[in-house]
Amino acid sequence: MDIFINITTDDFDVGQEYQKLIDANHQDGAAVFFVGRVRADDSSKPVQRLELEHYPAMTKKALMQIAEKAGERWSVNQVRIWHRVGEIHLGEQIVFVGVSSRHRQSAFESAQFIMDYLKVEAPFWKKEYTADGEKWVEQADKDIKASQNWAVESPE
Amino acid sequence: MDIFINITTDDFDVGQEYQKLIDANHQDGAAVFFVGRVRADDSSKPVQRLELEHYPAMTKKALMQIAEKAGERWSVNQVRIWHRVGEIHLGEQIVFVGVSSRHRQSAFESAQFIMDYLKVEAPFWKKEYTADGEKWVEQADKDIKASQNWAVESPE
Amino acid sequence: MIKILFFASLREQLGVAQIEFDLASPASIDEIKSKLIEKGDVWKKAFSRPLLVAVNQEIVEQDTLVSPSSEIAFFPPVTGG
Amino acid sequence: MIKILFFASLREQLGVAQIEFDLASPASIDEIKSKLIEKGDVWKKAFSRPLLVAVNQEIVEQDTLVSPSSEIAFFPPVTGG
Repeated sequence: MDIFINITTDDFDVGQEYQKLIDANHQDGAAVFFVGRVRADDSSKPVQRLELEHYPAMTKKALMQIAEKAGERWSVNQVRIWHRVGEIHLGEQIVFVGVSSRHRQSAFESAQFIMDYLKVEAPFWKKEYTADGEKWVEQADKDIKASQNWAVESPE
Repeated sequence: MDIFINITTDDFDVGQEYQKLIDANHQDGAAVFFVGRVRADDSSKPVQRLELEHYPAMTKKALMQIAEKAGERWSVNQVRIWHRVGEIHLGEQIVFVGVSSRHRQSAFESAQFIMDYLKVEAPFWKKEYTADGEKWVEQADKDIKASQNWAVESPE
Repeated sequence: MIKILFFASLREQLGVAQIEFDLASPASIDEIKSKLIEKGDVWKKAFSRPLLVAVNQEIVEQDTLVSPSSEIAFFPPVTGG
Repeated sequence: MIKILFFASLREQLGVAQIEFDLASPASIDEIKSKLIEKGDVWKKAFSRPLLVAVNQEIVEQDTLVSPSSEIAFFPPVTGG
Protein backbone atom coordinates (compact mmCIF):
# COMPACT_ATOMS: atom_id res chain seq x y z
CA MET A 1 0.00 0.00 0.00
CA ASP A 2 1.24 3.48 -0.91
CA ILE A 3 0.45 6.21 1.56
CA PHE A 4 0.89 9.89 0.83
CA ILE A 5 0.23 12.46 3.55
CA ASN A 6 0.59 16.20 3.32
CA ILE A 7 -0.07 18.72 6.08
CA THR A 8 0.27 22.23 4.77
CA THR A 9 -1.18 25.70 4.66
CA ASP A 10 -1.51 25.33 0.88
CA ASP A 11 -4.76 24.47 -0.81
CA PHE A 12 -5.00 21.27 -2.86
CA ASP A 13 -6.34 20.54 -6.33
CA VAL A 14 -8.83 17.67 -6.23
CA GLY A 15 -8.38 16.81 -9.90
CA GLN A 16 -4.61 16.53 -9.45
CA GLU A 17 -4.97 14.46 -6.30
CA TYR A 18 -7.30 12.08 -8.11
CA GLN A 19 -4.90 11.85 -11.03
CA LYS A 20 -2.04 10.91 -8.73
CA LEU A 21 -4.19 8.26 -7.11
CA ILE A 22 -4.90 6.48 -10.38
CA ASP A 23 -1.76 7.16 -12.44
CA ALA A 24 0.01 3.99 -13.52
CA ASN A 25 -2.49 2.03 -11.47
CA HIS A 26 -4.33 -0.55 -13.55
CA GLN A 27 -5.26 -3.02 -10.87
CA ASP A 28 -7.73 -0.75 -9.08
CA GLY A 29 -11.27 -0.41 -10.39
CA ALA A 30 -12.52 1.87 -7.64
CA ALA A 31 -11.49 5.24 -6.26
CA VAL A 32 -13.34 7.09 -3.50
CA PHE A 33 -12.50 10.57 -2.25
CA PHE A 34 -13.82 12.79 0.44
CA VAL A 35 -13.38 16.55 0.55
CA GLY A 36 -14.30 18.54 3.63
CA ARG A 37 -14.82 22.29 3.34
CA VAL A 38 -15.63 25.21 5.60
CA ARG A 39 -19.40 25.44 5.52
CA ALA A 40 -21.76 28.18 6.58
CA ASP A 41 -23.96 27.10 9.46
CA ASP A 42 -27.59 28.11 9.85
CA SER A 43 -27.01 30.84 12.38
CA SER A 44 -27.39 34.53 11.68
CA LYS A 45 -23.66 34.91 12.33
CA PRO A 46 -22.16 32.29 10.01
CA VAL A 47 -18.59 31.15 10.18
CA GLN A 48 -16.33 33.46 8.19
CA ARG A 49 -13.10 31.55 8.60
CA LEU A 50 -11.34 28.92 10.64
CA GLU A 51 -7.95 28.85 12.24
CA LEU A 52 -6.63 25.30 12.22
CA GLU A 53 -4.00 24.44 14.81
CA HIS A 54 -2.17 21.12 14.90
CA TYR A 55 0.62 19.26 16.72
CA PRO A 56 3.28 19.20 14.01
CA ALA A 57 5.46 16.44 15.47
CA MET A 58 2.47 14.12 15.82
CA THR A 59 0.06 14.88 12.99
CA LYS A 60 1.64 12.95 10.15
CA LYS A 61 2.41 10.00 12.42
CA ALA A 62 -1.22 9.82 13.59
CA LEU A 63 -2.57 9.96 10.05
CA MET A 64 -0.09 7.34 8.91
CA GLN A 65 -1.29 4.99 11.64
CA ILE A 66 -4.92 5.52 10.65
CA ALA A 67 -4.10 4.80 6.99
CA GLU A 68 -2.20 1.67 8.00
CA LYS A 69 -5.10 0.45 10.12
CA ALA A 70 -7.34 0.86 7.07
CA GLY A 71 -4.81 -1.09 5.01
CA GLU A 72 -4.88 -3.99 7.47
CA ARG A 73 -8.65 -4.18 7.30
CA TRP A 74 -9.31 -3.64 3.58
CA SER A 75 -7.33 -4.37 0.45
CA VAL A 76 -6.52 -0.75 -0.31
CA ASN A 77 -3.65 0.00 -2.67
CA GLN A 78 -3.32 3.77 -2.46
CA VAL A 79 -4.19 6.32 0.21
CA ARG A 80 -3.75 10.08 -0.16
CA ILE A 81 -4.50 12.44 2.70
CA TRP A 82 -4.13 16.19 2.49
CA HIS A 83 -5.02 18.34 5.50
CA ARG A 84 -4.67 22.07 5.62
CA VAL A 85 -3.71 24.08 8.68
CA GLY A 86 -3.71 27.81 9.41
CA GLU A 87 -6.34 30.22 8.18
CA ILE A 88 -9.11 28.77 6.00
CA HIS A 89 -12.08 30.78 4.76
CA LEU A 90 -15.75 29.99 4.15
CA GLY A 91 -16.17 27.61 1.21
CA GLU A 92 -12.48 26.66 1.14
CA GLN A 93 -11.22 23.11 1.28
CA ILE A 94 -9.89 21.67 4.53
CA VAL A 95 -9.24 17.99 3.99
CA PHE A 96 -8.89 15.48 1.16
CA VAL A 97 -8.94 11.72 1.69
CA GLY A 98 -8.61 9.58 -1.42
CA VAL A 99 -8.28 5.82 -1.64
CA SER A 100 -8.07 3.41 -4.50
CA SER A 101 -8.85 -0.26 -4.33
CA ARG A 102 -9.79 -3.14 -6.58
CA HIS A 103 -13.45 -3.00 -5.58
CA ARG A 104 -15.85 -0.29 -4.55
CA GLN A 105 -16.96 -1.59 -1.14
CA SER A 106 -13.42 -1.57 0.23
CA ALA A 107 -12.79 1.87 -1.29
CA PHE A 108 -15.94 3.35 0.27
CA GLU A 109 -15.44 1.73 3.64
CA SER A 110 -11.75 2.50 4.01
CA ALA A 111 -12.24 6.16 3.03
CA GLN A 112 -15.02 6.52 5.58
CA PHE A 113 -12.96 4.69 8.20
CA ILE A 114 -10.02 7.06 7.65
CA MET A 115 -12.25 10.12 7.97
CA ASP A 116 -13.99 8.75 11.07
CA TYR A 117 -10.68 8.11 12.84
CA LEU A 118 -9.12 11.36 11.63
CA LYS A 119 -11.99 13.12 13.40
CA VAL A 120 -11.10 11.62 16.79
CA GLU A 121 -7.40 10.72 16.65
CA ALA A 122 -5.57 13.26 14.50
CA PRO A 123 -4.30 16.26 16.48
CA PHE A 124 -6.08 19.14 14.74
CA TRP A 125 -8.16 21.84 16.42
CA LYS A 126 -10.50 24.30 14.76
CA LYS A 127 -11.25 27.78 15.96
CA GLU A 128 -14.21 29.44 14.26
CA TYR A 129 -14.43 33.15 13.59
CA THR A 130 -17.84 34.76 13.21
CA ALA A 131 -19.11 38.33 13.44
CA ASP A 132 -19.51 37.61 17.17
CA GLY A 133 -15.88 36.69 17.73
CA GLU A 134 -13.90 33.50 18.00
CA LYS A 135 -14.79 30.10 19.42
CA TRP A 136 -13.03 26.75 19.67
CA VAL A 137 -15.04 24.01 17.98
CA GLU A 138 -16.25 21.24 20.31
CA GLN A 139 -15.87 17.61 19.31
CA ALA A 140 -19.23 16.17 18.28
CA ASP A 141 -20.61 13.10 20.07
CA LYS A 142 -21.56 11.61 16.73
CA ASP A 143 -17.90 11.69 15.69
CA ILE A 144 -16.95 9.64 18.72
CA LYS A 145 -19.75 7.18 17.94
CA ALA A 146 -18.78 6.95 14.27
CA SER A 147 -15.28 5.77 15.12
CA GLN A 148 -16.56 3.40 17.81
CA ASN A 149 -18.88 1.75 15.28
CA TRP A 150 -15.87 0.47 13.34
CA ALA A 151 -14.64 -1.37 16.41
CA VAL A 152 -17.73 -3.59 16.60
CA GLU A 153 -18.41 -4.13 12.90
CA SER A 154 -16.83 -7.19 11.37
CA PRO A 155 -14.11 -6.54 8.80
CA GLU A 156 -14.41 -7.29 5.07
CA MET B 1 -31.73 18.65 -4.31
CA ASP B 2 -30.02 19.24 -7.65
CA ILE B 3 -29.47 16.16 -9.78
CA PHE B 4 -27.27 16.13 -12.85
CA ILE B 5 -27.04 12.98 -14.95
CA ASN B 6 -25.04 12.48 -18.10
CA ILE B 7 -24.87 9.30 -20.19
CA THR B 8 -22.36 9.69 -22.98
CA THR B 9 -19.52 8.12 -24.90
CA ASP B 10 -17.33 11.06 -23.77
CA ASP B 11 -14.89 10.80 -20.94
CA PHE B 12 -15.31 13.05 -17.90
CA ASP B 13 -12.91 15.25 -15.95
CA VAL B 14 -13.06 14.46 -12.24
CA GLY B 15 -11.66 17.84 -11.21
CA GLN B 16 -14.33 19.64 -13.25
CA GLU B 17 -17.11 17.43 -11.93
CA TYR B 18 -15.99 18.13 -8.39
CA GLN B 19 -15.85 21.85 -9.09
CA LYS B 20 -19.42 21.84 -10.38
CA LEU B 21 -20.54 19.98 -7.29
CA ILE B 22 -19.22 22.62 -4.93
CA ASP B 23 -19.49 25.85 -6.95
CA ALA B 24 -21.69 28.44 -5.29
CA ASN B 25 -22.50 25.88 -2.61
CA HIS B 26 -21.61 27.15 0.85
CA GLN B 27 -24.00 25.09 2.92
CA ASP B 28 -22.29 21.75 2.25
CA GLY B 29 -19.23 20.75 4.26
CA ALA B 30 -18.83 17.31 2.72
CA ALA B 31 -18.36 15.99 -0.78
CA VAL B 32 -17.84 12.32 -1.64
CA PHE B 33 -17.14 10.97 -5.12
CA PHE B 34 -16.68 7.57 -6.55
CA VAL B 35 -14.91 6.81 -9.83
CA GLY B 36 -15.07 3.37 -11.39
CA ARG B 37 -12.52 2.42 -14.03
CA VAL B 38 -11.76 -0.55 -16.28
CA ARG B 39 -9.34 -2.63 -14.27
CA ALA B 40 -7.04 -5.45 -15.27
CA ASP B 41 -8.01 -8.70 -13.63
CA ASP B 42 -5.50 -11.28 -12.39
CA SER B 43 -5.81 -13.64 -15.33
CA SER B 44 -3.13 -14.14 -17.94
CA LYS B 45 -5.52 -12.69 -20.51
CA PRO B 46 -6.52 -9.39 -18.90
CA VAL B 47 -9.39 -7.25 -20.08
CA GLN B 48 -8.31 -4.97 -22.90
CA ARG B 49 -11.52 -3.04 -23.32
CA LEU B 50 -15.20 -3.05 -22.57
CA GLU B 51 -18.18 -2.40 -24.75
CA LEU B 52 -20.91 -0.80 -22.67
CA GLU B 53 -24.48 -1.18 -23.94
CA HIS B 54 -27.47 0.56 -22.36
CA TYR B 55 -31.21 1.13 -22.81
CA PRO B 56 -31.24 4.77 -23.85
CA ALA B 57 -34.90 5.49 -23.14
CA MET B 58 -34.62 4.09 -19.63
CA THR B 59 -31.10 4.82 -18.37
CA LYS B 60 -31.46 8.42 -17.25
CA LYS B 61 -34.88 7.75 -15.74
CA ALA B 62 -33.50 4.83 -13.70
CA LEU B 63 -30.54 6.86 -12.43
CA MET B 64 -32.82 9.78 -11.59
CA GLN B 65 -34.99 7.49 -9.47
CA ILE B 66 -31.96 6.14 -7.63
CA ALA B 67 -30.70 9.67 -6.91
CA GLU B 68 -34.17 10.67 -5.69
CA LYS B 69 -34.35 7.66 -3.39
CA ALA B 70 -31.01 8.74 -1.92
CA GLY B 71 -32.40 12.25 -1.49
CA GLU B 72 -35.40 10.94 0.46
CA ARG B 73 -33.18 9.04 2.83
CA TRP B 74 -30.32 11.49 3.40
CA SER B 75 -30.08 15.26 3.35
CA VAL B 76 -28.11 15.45 0.13
CA ASN B 77 -28.01 18.74 -1.76
CA GLN B 78 -26.24 17.86 -4.99
CA VAL B 79 -25.87 14.64 -6.96
CA ARG B 80 -23.83 14.29 -10.15
CA ILE B 81 -23.75 11.02 -12.05
CA TRP B 82 -21.77 10.49 -15.23
CA HIS B 83 -21.81 7.09 -16.91
CA ARG B 84 -20.01 6.30 -20.14
CA VAL B 85 -21.28 3.93 -22.80
CA GLY B 86 -19.64 2.44 -25.91
CA GLU B 87 -16.02 1.39 -26.11
CA ILE B 88 -13.90 1.92 -22.97
CA HIS B 89 -10.29 0.77 -22.66
CA LEU B 90 -8.18 -0.59 -19.78
CA GLY B 91 -7.54 2.08 -17.18
CA GLU B 92 -10.21 4.42 -18.53
CA GLN B 93 -13.01 5.85 -16.45
CA ILE B 94 -16.50 4.35 -16.61
CA VAL B 95 -18.61 6.04 -13.96
CA PHE B 96 -18.55 9.08 -11.69
CA VAL B 97 -20.90 9.52 -8.74
CA GLY B 98 -20.47 12.69 -6.72
CA VAL B 99 -22.64 13.95 -3.88
CA SER B 100 -22.43 16.91 -1.60
CA SER B 101 -24.12 17.22 1.73
CA ARG B 102 -23.86 19.18 4.96
CA HIS B 103 -22.18 16.33 6.81
CA ARG B 104 -19.84 13.51 5.88
CA GLN B 105 -21.90 10.48 6.98
CA SER B 106 -24.78 11.38 4.69
CA ALA B 107 -22.36 12.12 1.84
CA PHE B 108 -20.57 8.77 2.22
CA GLU B 109 -23.73 6.74 2.67
CA SER B 110 -25.70 8.33 -0.14
CA ALA B 111 -22.82 7.95 -2.62
CA GLN B 112 -22.43 4.29 -1.71
CA PHE B 113 -26.22 3.79 -1.89
CA ILE B 114 -26.33 5.30 -5.38
CA MET B 115 -23.49 3.08 -6.60
CA ASP B 116 -25.01 -0.03 -5.01
CA TYR B 117 -28.37 0.56 -6.71
CA LEU B 118 -26.80 1.62 -9.99
CA LYS B 119 -25.14 -1.80 -10.03
CA VAL B 120 -28.49 -3.65 -9.93
CA GLU B 121 -31.10 -1.27 -11.32
CA ALA B 122 -29.54 0.88 -14.05
CA PRO B 123 -29.80 -0.73 -17.52
CA PHE B 124 -26.13 -1.03 -18.50
CA TRP B 125 -24.40 -4.16 -19.73
CA LYS B 126 -20.67 -4.73 -20.07
CA LYS B 127 -19.00 -6.96 -22.61
CA GLU B 128 -15.32 -7.66 -21.94
CA TYR B 129 -12.74 -8.13 -24.67
CA THR B 130 -9.60 -10.11 -23.89
CA ALA B 131 -7.01 -11.84 -26.06
CA ASP B 132 -9.36 -14.86 -25.88
CA GLY B 133 -12.35 -13.06 -27.33
CA GLU B 134 -15.45 -11.41 -25.98
CA LYS B 135 -17.63 -12.23 -22.99
CA TRP B 136 -20.68 -10.63 -21.38
CA VAL B 137 -20.00 -9.77 -17.75
CA GLU B 138 -22.18 -11.61 -15.22
CA GLN B 139 -23.82 -9.75 -12.37
CA ALA B 140 -22.01 -10.46 -9.11
CA ASP B 141 -23.91 -11.92 -6.16
CA LYS B 142 -22.20 -9.44 -3.86
CA ASP B 143 -23.74 -6.59 -5.86
CA ILE B 144 -27.22 -7.99 -5.28
CA LYS B 145 -26.45 -8.34 -1.57
CA ALA B 146 -25.01 -4.83 -1.33
CA SER B 147 -28.24 -3.27 -2.56
CA GLN B 148 -30.37 -5.55 -0.38
CA ASN B 149 -28.42 -4.44 2.70
CA TRP B 150 -29.80 -0.92 2.30
CA ALA B 151 -33.35 -2.24 2.55
CA VAL B 152 -32.84 -3.59 6.06
CA GLU B 153 -30.62 -0.88 7.52
CA SER B 154 -32.40 1.92 9.29
CA PRO B 155 -32.15 5.34 7.64
CA GLU B 156 -30.18 8.28 9.01
CA MET C 1 -49.48 -3.08 -30.80
CA ILE C 2 -46.78 -3.37 -28.17
CA LYS C 3 -43.09 -2.86 -28.79
CA ILE C 4 -40.73 -5.40 -27.21
CA LEU C 5 -37.01 -4.64 -26.86
CA PHE C 6 -34.15 -7.01 -26.11
CA PHE C 7 -30.73 -6.02 -24.79
CA ALA C 8 -27.18 -7.28 -24.40
CA SER C 9 -26.65 -11.07 -24.40
CA LEU C 10 -30.38 -11.65 -24.87
CA ARG C 11 -30.41 -9.49 -27.98
CA GLU C 12 -27.43 -11.42 -29.35
CA GLN C 13 -29.01 -14.79 -28.53
CA LEU C 14 -32.26 -13.88 -30.28
CA GLY C 15 -30.54 -12.10 -33.13
CA VAL C 16 -33.07 -9.29 -32.88
CA ALA C 17 -33.19 -6.02 -30.94
CA GLN C 18 -36.88 -5.24 -31.22
CA ILE C 19 -40.16 -6.82 -32.32
CA GLU C 20 -43.74 -5.64 -32.46
CA PHE C 21 -46.59 -7.66 -31.24
CA ASP C 22 -50.39 -7.51 -31.43
CA LEU C 23 -52.02 -7.26 -28.06
CA ALA C 24 -55.78 -6.79 -28.06
CA SER C 25 -56.24 -6.59 -24.29
CA PRO C 26 -53.97 -6.25 -21.25
CA ALA C 27 -51.80 -9.30 -20.64
CA SER C 28 -49.34 -10.24 -17.93
CA ILE C 29 -45.60 -10.37 -18.53
CA ASP C 30 -45.82 -14.13 -18.06
CA GLU C 31 -48.42 -14.40 -20.85
CA ILE C 32 -46.28 -12.32 -23.17
CA LYS C 33 -43.28 -14.51 -22.37
CA SER C 34 -45.31 -17.63 -23.21
CA LYS C 35 -46.17 -16.20 -26.61
CA LEU C 36 -42.53 -15.33 -27.29
CA ILE C 37 -41.41 -18.83 -26.34
CA GLU C 38 -43.72 -20.25 -29.02
CA LYS C 39 -41.48 -18.60 -31.61
CA GLY C 40 -38.99 -21.50 -31.40
CA ASP C 41 -36.25 -23.24 -29.51
CA VAL C 42 -33.86 -20.32 -29.50
CA TRP C 43 -36.55 -18.22 -27.81
CA LYS C 44 -37.44 -20.97 -25.38
CA LYS C 45 -33.79 -21.32 -24.33
CA ALA C 46 -33.21 -17.57 -24.13
CA PHE C 47 -36.20 -17.09 -21.82
CA SER C 48 -35.34 -20.02 -19.57
CA ARG C 49 -32.71 -18.01 -17.67
CA PRO C 50 -33.35 -15.19 -15.17
CA LEU C 51 -34.23 -11.98 -16.99
CA LEU C 52 -35.39 -8.57 -15.88
CA VAL C 53 -38.34 -6.89 -17.51
CA ALA C 54 -39.22 -3.22 -17.79
CA VAL C 55 -42.56 -1.75 -18.84
CA ASN C 56 -42.41 1.81 -20.09
CA GLN C 57 -38.82 2.01 -18.82
CA GLU C 58 -39.54 0.86 -15.29
CA ILE C 59 -38.48 -2.51 -13.93
CA VAL C 60 -41.60 -4.50 -12.95
CA GLU C 61 -42.56 -7.92 -11.56
CA GLN C 62 -43.47 -10.85 -13.81
CA ASP C 63 -47.17 -10.73 -12.92
CA THR C 64 -47.57 -7.08 -13.92
CA LEU C 65 -50.34 -6.44 -16.43
CA VAL C 66 -49.26 -4.71 -19.61
CA SER C 67 -51.66 -2.59 -21.61
CA PRO C 68 -51.48 -2.39 -25.40
CA SER C 69 -49.20 0.41 -26.66
CA SER C 70 -46.68 -0.19 -23.88
CA GLU C 71 -42.95 -0.50 -24.46
CA ILE C 72 -41.65 -3.71 -22.91
CA ALA C 73 -37.99 -4.58 -22.54
CA PHE C 74 -36.41 -7.89 -21.56
CA PHE C 75 -32.78 -7.98 -20.49
CA PRO C 76 -30.26 -9.93 -18.43
CA PRO C 77 -29.23 -8.70 -14.96
CA VAL C 78 -27.47 -5.37 -15.36
CA THR C 79 -23.69 -4.92 -15.07
CA GLY C 80 -22.94 -1.20 -15.24
CA GLY C 81 -20.85 0.92 -12.92
CA MET D 1 13.72 16.53 32.10
CA ILE D 2 10.43 16.01 30.28
CA LYS D 3 8.90 18.43 27.82
CA ILE D 4 5.18 19.08 28.21
CA LEU D 5 3.19 20.67 25.37
CA PHE D 6 -0.28 22.22 25.45
CA PHE D 7 -2.51 22.82 22.44
CA ALA D 8 -5.54 24.77 21.31
CA SER D 9 -7.98 25.98 24.01
CA LEU D 10 -5.82 24.41 26.73
CA ARG D 11 -2.79 26.38 25.54
CA GLU D 12 -4.86 29.57 25.57
CA GLN D 13 -6.27 28.86 29.02
CA LEU D 14 -2.82 28.24 30.50
CA GLY D 15 -1.21 31.03 28.55
CA VAL D 16 1.74 28.77 27.75
CA ALA D 17 2.51 26.36 24.90
CA GLN D 18 5.29 24.37 26.50
CA ILE D 19 6.98 23.80 29.83
CA GLU D 20 9.86 21.67 31.01
CA PHE D 21 9.70 19.59 34.08
CA ASP D 22 12.14 17.64 36.20
CA LEU D 23 11.32 13.96 36.40
CA ALA D 24 13.81 11.76 38.23
CA SER D 25 12.02 8.44 37.73
CA PRO D 26 9.14 7.19 35.63
CA ALA D 27 5.78 8.65 36.68
CA SER D 28 2.22 8.07 35.52
CA ILE D 29 0.27 10.64 33.55
CA ASP D 30 -1.97 11.05 36.58
CA GLU D 31 1.01 11.90 38.77
CA ILE D 32 2.26 14.45 36.26
CA LYS D 33 -1.21 15.98 36.11
CA SER D 34 -1.26 16.29 39.90
CA LYS D 35 2.01 18.17 39.83
CA LEU D 36 0.72 20.52 37.15
CA ILE D 37 -2.46 21.22 39.11
CA GLU D 38 -0.32 22.44 42.02
CA LYS D 39 0.77 25.34 39.83
CA GLY D 40 -2.44 27.22 40.67
CA ASP D 41 -6.16 27.65 40.14
CA VAL D 42 -5.92 28.26 36.41
CA TRP D 43 -4.14 24.95 36.05
CA LYS D 44 -6.56 23.16 38.32
CA LYS D 45 -9.52 24.41 36.30
CA ALA D 46 -7.87 23.68 32.96
CA PHE D 47 -7.17 20.07 33.93
CA SER D 48 -10.63 19.43 35.37
CA ARG D 49 -12.17 18.90 31.91
CA PRO D 50 -11.63 15.88 29.64
CA LEU D 51 -8.27 16.07 27.92
CA LEU D 52 -6.31 13.74 25.70
CA VAL D 53 -2.68 13.00 26.37
CA ALA D 54 0.05 11.86 24.03
CA VAL D 55 3.47 10.52 24.98
CA ASN D 56 6.09 10.74 22.29
CA GLN D 57 3.34 11.66 19.80
CA GLU D 58 1.07 8.71 20.54
CA ILE D 59 -2.23 9.01 22.38
CA VAL D 60 -2.06 7.00 25.63
CA GLU D 61 -4.20 6.18 28.65
CA GLN D 62 -4.00 8.18 31.90
CA ASP D 63 -2.25 5.39 33.81
CA THR D 64 0.62 5.09 31.32
CA LEU D 65 4.07 5.41 32.84
CA VAL D 66 6.23 8.14 31.38
CA SER D 67 10.00 7.90 31.42
CA PRO D 68 12.21 10.98 31.79
CA SER D 69 13.15 12.58 28.45
CA SER D 70 9.69 11.90 27.00
CA GLU D 71 7.64 14.48 25.14
CA ILE D 72 4.19 14.72 26.68
CA ALA D 73 1.30 16.66 25.17
CA PHE D 74 -2.06 17.54 26.71
CA PHE D 75 -4.87 18.72 24.49
CA PRO D 76 -8.65 18.94 24.23
CA PRO D 77 -10.57 16.45 22.06
CA VAL D 78 -9.52 16.94 18.45
CA THR D 79 -11.69 18.67 15.84
CA GLY D 80 -9.95 18.34 12.49
CA GLY D 81 -11.35 17.12 9.19
